[in-house]
Amino acid sequence: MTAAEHYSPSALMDVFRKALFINVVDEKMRGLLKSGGLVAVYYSPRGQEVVAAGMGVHLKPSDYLVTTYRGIHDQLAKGMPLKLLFAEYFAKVTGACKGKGGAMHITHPETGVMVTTGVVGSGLPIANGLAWATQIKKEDRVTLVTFGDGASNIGAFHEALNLASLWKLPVIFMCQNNGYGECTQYSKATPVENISERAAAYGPNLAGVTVNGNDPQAMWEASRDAVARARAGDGPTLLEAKTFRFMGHYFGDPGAYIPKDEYAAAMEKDPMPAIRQAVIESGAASEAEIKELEQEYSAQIDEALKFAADSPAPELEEISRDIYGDAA
Amino acid sequence: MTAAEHYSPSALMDVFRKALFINVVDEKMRGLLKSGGLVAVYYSPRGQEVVAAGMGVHLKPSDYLVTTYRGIHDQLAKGMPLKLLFAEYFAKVTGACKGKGGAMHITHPETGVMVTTGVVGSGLPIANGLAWATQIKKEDRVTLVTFGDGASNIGAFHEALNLASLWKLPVIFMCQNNGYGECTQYSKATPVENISERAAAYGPNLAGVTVNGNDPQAMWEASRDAVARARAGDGPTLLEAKTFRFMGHYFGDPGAYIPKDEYAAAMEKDPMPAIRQAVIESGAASEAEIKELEQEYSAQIDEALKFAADSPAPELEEISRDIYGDAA
Amino acid sequence: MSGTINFTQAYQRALYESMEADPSVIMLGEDIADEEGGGVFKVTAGLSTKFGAERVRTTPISEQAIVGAAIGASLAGMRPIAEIMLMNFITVAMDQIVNHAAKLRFMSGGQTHVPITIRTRTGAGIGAAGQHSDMLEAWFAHVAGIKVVVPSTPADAVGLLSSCIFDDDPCLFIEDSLTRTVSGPEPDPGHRLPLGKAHVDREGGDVTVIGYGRPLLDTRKIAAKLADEEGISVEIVDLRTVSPWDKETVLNSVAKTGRAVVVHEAPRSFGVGAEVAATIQEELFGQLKAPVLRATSRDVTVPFARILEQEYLYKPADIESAIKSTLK
Amino acid sequence: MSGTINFTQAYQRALYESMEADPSVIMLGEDIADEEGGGVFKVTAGLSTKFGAERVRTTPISEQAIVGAAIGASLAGMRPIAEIMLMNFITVAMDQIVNHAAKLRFMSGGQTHVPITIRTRTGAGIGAAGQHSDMLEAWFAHVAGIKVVVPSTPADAVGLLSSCIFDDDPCLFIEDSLTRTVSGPEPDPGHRLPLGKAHVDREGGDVTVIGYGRPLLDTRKIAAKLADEEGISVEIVDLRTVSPWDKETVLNSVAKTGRAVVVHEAPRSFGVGAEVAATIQEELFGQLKAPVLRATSRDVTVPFARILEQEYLYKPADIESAIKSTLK
Ligand SMILES: Cc1ncc(C[n+]2csc(CCOP(=O)(O)OP(=O)(O)O)c2C)c(N)n1
Ligand SMILES: Cc1ncc(C[n+]2csc(CCOP(=O)(O)OP(=O)(O)O)c2C)c(N)n1
Ligand SMILES: [Mg+2]
Ligand SMILES: [Mg+2]
Repeated sequence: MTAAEHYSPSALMDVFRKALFINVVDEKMRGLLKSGGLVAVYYSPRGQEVVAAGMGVHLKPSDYLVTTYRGIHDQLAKGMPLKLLFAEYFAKVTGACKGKGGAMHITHPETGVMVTTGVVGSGLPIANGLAWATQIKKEDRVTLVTFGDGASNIGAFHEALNLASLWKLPVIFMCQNNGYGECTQYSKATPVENISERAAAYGPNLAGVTVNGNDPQAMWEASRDAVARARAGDGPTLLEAKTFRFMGHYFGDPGAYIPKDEYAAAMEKDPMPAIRQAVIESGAASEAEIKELEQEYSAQIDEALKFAADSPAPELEEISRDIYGDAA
Repeated sequence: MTAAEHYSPSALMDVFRKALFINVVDEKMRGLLKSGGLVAVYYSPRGQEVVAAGMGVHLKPSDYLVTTYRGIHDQLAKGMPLKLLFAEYFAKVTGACKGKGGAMHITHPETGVMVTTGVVGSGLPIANGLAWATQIKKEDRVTLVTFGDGASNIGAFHEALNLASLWKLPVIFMCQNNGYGECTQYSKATPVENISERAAAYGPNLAGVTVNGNDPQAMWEASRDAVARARAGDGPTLLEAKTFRFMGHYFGDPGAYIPKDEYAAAMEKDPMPAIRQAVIESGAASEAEIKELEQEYSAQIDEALKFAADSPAPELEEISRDIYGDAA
Repeated sequence: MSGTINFTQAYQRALYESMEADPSVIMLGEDIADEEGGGVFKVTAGLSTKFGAERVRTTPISEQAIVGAAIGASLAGMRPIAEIMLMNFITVAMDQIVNHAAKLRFMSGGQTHVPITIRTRTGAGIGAAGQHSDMLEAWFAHVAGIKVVVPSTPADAVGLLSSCIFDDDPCLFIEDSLTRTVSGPEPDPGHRLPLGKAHVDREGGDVTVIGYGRPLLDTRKIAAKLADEEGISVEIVDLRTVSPWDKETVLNSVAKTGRAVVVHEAPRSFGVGAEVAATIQEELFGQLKAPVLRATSRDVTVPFARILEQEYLYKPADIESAIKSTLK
Repeated sequence: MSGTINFTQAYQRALYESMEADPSVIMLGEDIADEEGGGVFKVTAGLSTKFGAERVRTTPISEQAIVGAAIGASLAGMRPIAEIMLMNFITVAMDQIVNHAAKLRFMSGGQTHVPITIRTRTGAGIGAAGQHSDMLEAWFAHVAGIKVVVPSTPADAVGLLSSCIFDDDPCLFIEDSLTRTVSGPEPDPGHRLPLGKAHVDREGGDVTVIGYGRPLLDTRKIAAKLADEEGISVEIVDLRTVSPWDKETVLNSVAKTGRAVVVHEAPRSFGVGAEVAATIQEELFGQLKAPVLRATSRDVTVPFARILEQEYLYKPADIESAIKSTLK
């Protein structure tokens, strides 16, 4: 192992930067939704910042990402340009998908954001295909696909893990286990304690790992290992990050189905204050430096949001384009 | 445990009778296909007799069975009347399904043969439903669903096992692992050594057991346990019976894809000569008595085959019936 | 009739009355029990509390398992109602619905049947984009053995959903996402409407508009306006059951008016309107004073941007101009 | 043109030529590699040996994983060909095909596209009954973004399949189970036919028959017979691409003849013929001398008994009598 493969204050700082960026974006988005500055269905990643950030720091722009409706943290961690992302949320022609796909279908191949799906579990089989192409072309690319705990109960999950193991594909299945699938508690849908245990059903090629998604070091290390494994051609990983979803399923979800004590216990483990504290304690940055960073991010984000808000809607003709390749 | 729950020469004899019956039926069917007396696609259960028989002896007529195109051994072990079964193979109006479903879709609710499906893996979710109804009605019924090793790689398998475990359904998932799915060897499709290991993905409610499907005692005992577990409301079982498919995927399959040594090794373990030998050694029946039994079965089967052959085809009007319940 | 109810209340009432009337009515679907908030659209709210967790079960995210369990339970004498949260997710359960639910009666020669109701919800106009808005009823209409039902008033929703539940065949009942709070007169208790029967919703002499579901809400207003302002007398035929559809009522109406427009929300090509138009021209050739026209949505993926989504959708103005075109 | 080839050879040739021409052409499906016998219908025989196991891969029985992997690989620049053994099994992969393959180009605003070909096979007449015979092309024709292609001669099979493989959109290519050994003239090397273009297969002045696939084999004979024996001049338009279909060629022909019959194997109601008939009457009202008629199979599950299966299927006599009806 080279030095860069060891966790350090600077590694922590890398994770923190991405997590903070996600956190500021998410706060801005919720602010906008509350004020009516944006009208959209929004699936907040609040609570899952460190999961995306801890993985994101190990990925190259050329690596592939497949994510879900609750994917804004993954997209940001992957390096998706803010303006293209926000303009898509705002349904503008300047959005990555010209406003045609929308928030649930963000795509940006330049940064490896290949598919964002709104159908639970459907990204996993597609991720295999991206990894298969990489394997055939002998490229140095890892494919990351993220999904929720609920998605681990759908057929596509099973078929995809089986094929990935069989073909030893360079793919990482990252399950962000936030304790709920919509309004259904984990244990009411999933009778196994850890989703990573499901890896055992697919033989030795598939590694199964559970990690505390609130712990930057654990997330960083587990992600490093999964990425290294895939890059080396040693096979896929089912990486389960235990996390929590603080804002309910969608923004505005009253979340009455979440027991109060469960919520309170999760709040105690909120990764954002914890990582901030850890950064300060590690000496990687001071509170003042972090504030500065926040302001810098805030400014960047505001600018991009303004760009999105000010951009024009698509023209009506846009509806006739991109149906088939050979049509106008 | 009561005495009847222990394996004994008479238990062996029970298994043998069913296995022999299946074996004689299968030989007759293959004879007919070879001679042209029957023109149909036929999925021979040759090699899997003891699997079906070892389970069948524990089931009551009121228990439910869901099976596949390769299900004739399961149907016979469940007690399906020969005439109705054969007449359906012969596409006659006297068949269980009036010749409309055919060999791949045998149904006979009176003996609990609820569904025979031609789509790989599709029976498992349906079996859950039968078991769910039983659970709600508090009936004393077990649902058995059988399928192949190949079927364990399809999404429906995963969804069904998960739900059954979660709801603790009185269902037995019996995987008849015959080493091949069509022309694809087990290890080329399934990267785990034993399919029963997949039970671990669904928590403690689901038992996972692998048994030698050629060994009547092992089959009898494992089936007894699975049935008892379901009847007691203790939860479902994924019971994998290791077996072999001597006649290829369908009758007439040249089977060139099967390595010769693998085939020869399987032949050495052919359950039919072995169980016959075991019966004789146990003193449960002599060779002469077995011959007599064979003749008795043979006569029964011939009579039913004659009935099937002599029966009329459905009338054309039959096509308009049974589309909807309220139509003519 | 005591007052008014909206569509959501109508579905609730049909479910409540049916569960109260018959203990064999059971329900399953994602998030449907009260512990999970009573369904994401609150249609099932209160039912698990009232009728027990045994009869109203929240499931994992496993649509194949959901529909399969409904089928199995129906074979064992229950009348299960399965909720598929949104229609696009039905794509993962097509095998269970089409190869099994729709066919088991026929393939079993009438020995079994599948009295299940699949409730689902869909429709564009709420900004849910490409994977959460599709009207796919034409697929199911093309399959014999399943009934497809779409209500256009809250009272009809009560009557039709109740009839689906107590029908002996599989029924697909489609709820509209956009109009769930639209109100109409409340029907009497126990209200039922026959399946397979269309309804002359408004009598008229000049032109017949045939449709189902949401576009009829528009058509009623247009017809009233045209009568008032231009003296055009529109007859509206509400199919109610899209398949099998009531040709007789439709043909009687068009035989009288000599002109027909078919309206639906689904894209135009290969949609339900094609069958209706093809049949009318076939049966009433020579009696038609104008071609049968269609007012439908466009042949394109449902776009995200509101302006494009509206451009995708059939427009009331399209219905009006189609009506007028037939009169030219 | 050097000789004759049959349909199976035609598919083989298109696959072989395409793989040879372009290393980005890769294949996956059940049993397709030579170790597994080169596919159950032998269409892919020899390809894995010639082009390597990397490019031609046998998969587990996992249709969602198969289609998903094809989609993913196509997003990464490959041209994957996925084999779905029989069309009824496509029901388990509808989400991948409809929600993803067909929509990603549009939803990504043209940033990505999905150049995959799904080869499948189906058709009644071989005694395969309810779950192995369905023609489901109308479903896919109703979905924007995917092309549906059905050849009616071996030469067309070569030209169309090759064009599907090199097309930049997802294509569903449907092979017929019954006519696989039917021969026709061999095309030149590198033969391609444009997608979306119909072909005037036979010129005539009295009536146009529009169709695709197997029924056209019958129609050609009928047309020849009617010309010889009754002096009826039939024009045959082979759609070749069922969706998006070539309205122009069809309308030009019917504008000339004034009469039209649409033929297909799929059941009549809500089938492809409905769209063709609806469009013709809409566009050519007043120019038609007779209603547009349809000769199709019946609205029922495909029955097992041969006599019923034949009763289910469209009959050549139906085509002939429909033609004559338009001339009355
Ligand atoms: C096949 C399918 N079924 C149902 C849904 C509706 N749905 C959207 S998100 C969701 C919950 C998913 O939970 P999980 O996988 O844990 O992801 P999370 O939202 O917690 O990130 C459901 C049921 C869907 N999108 N797709
Ligand atoms: C969903 C689906 N895919 C493919 C097929 C085609 N097929 C029929 S049987 C079979 C092999 C099944 O293997 P296995 O489950 O091991 O059962 P076995 O035939 O060995 O008893 C396949 C691939 C099918 N019937 N259904
Ligand atoms: Mg979750
Ligand atoms: Mg097998």
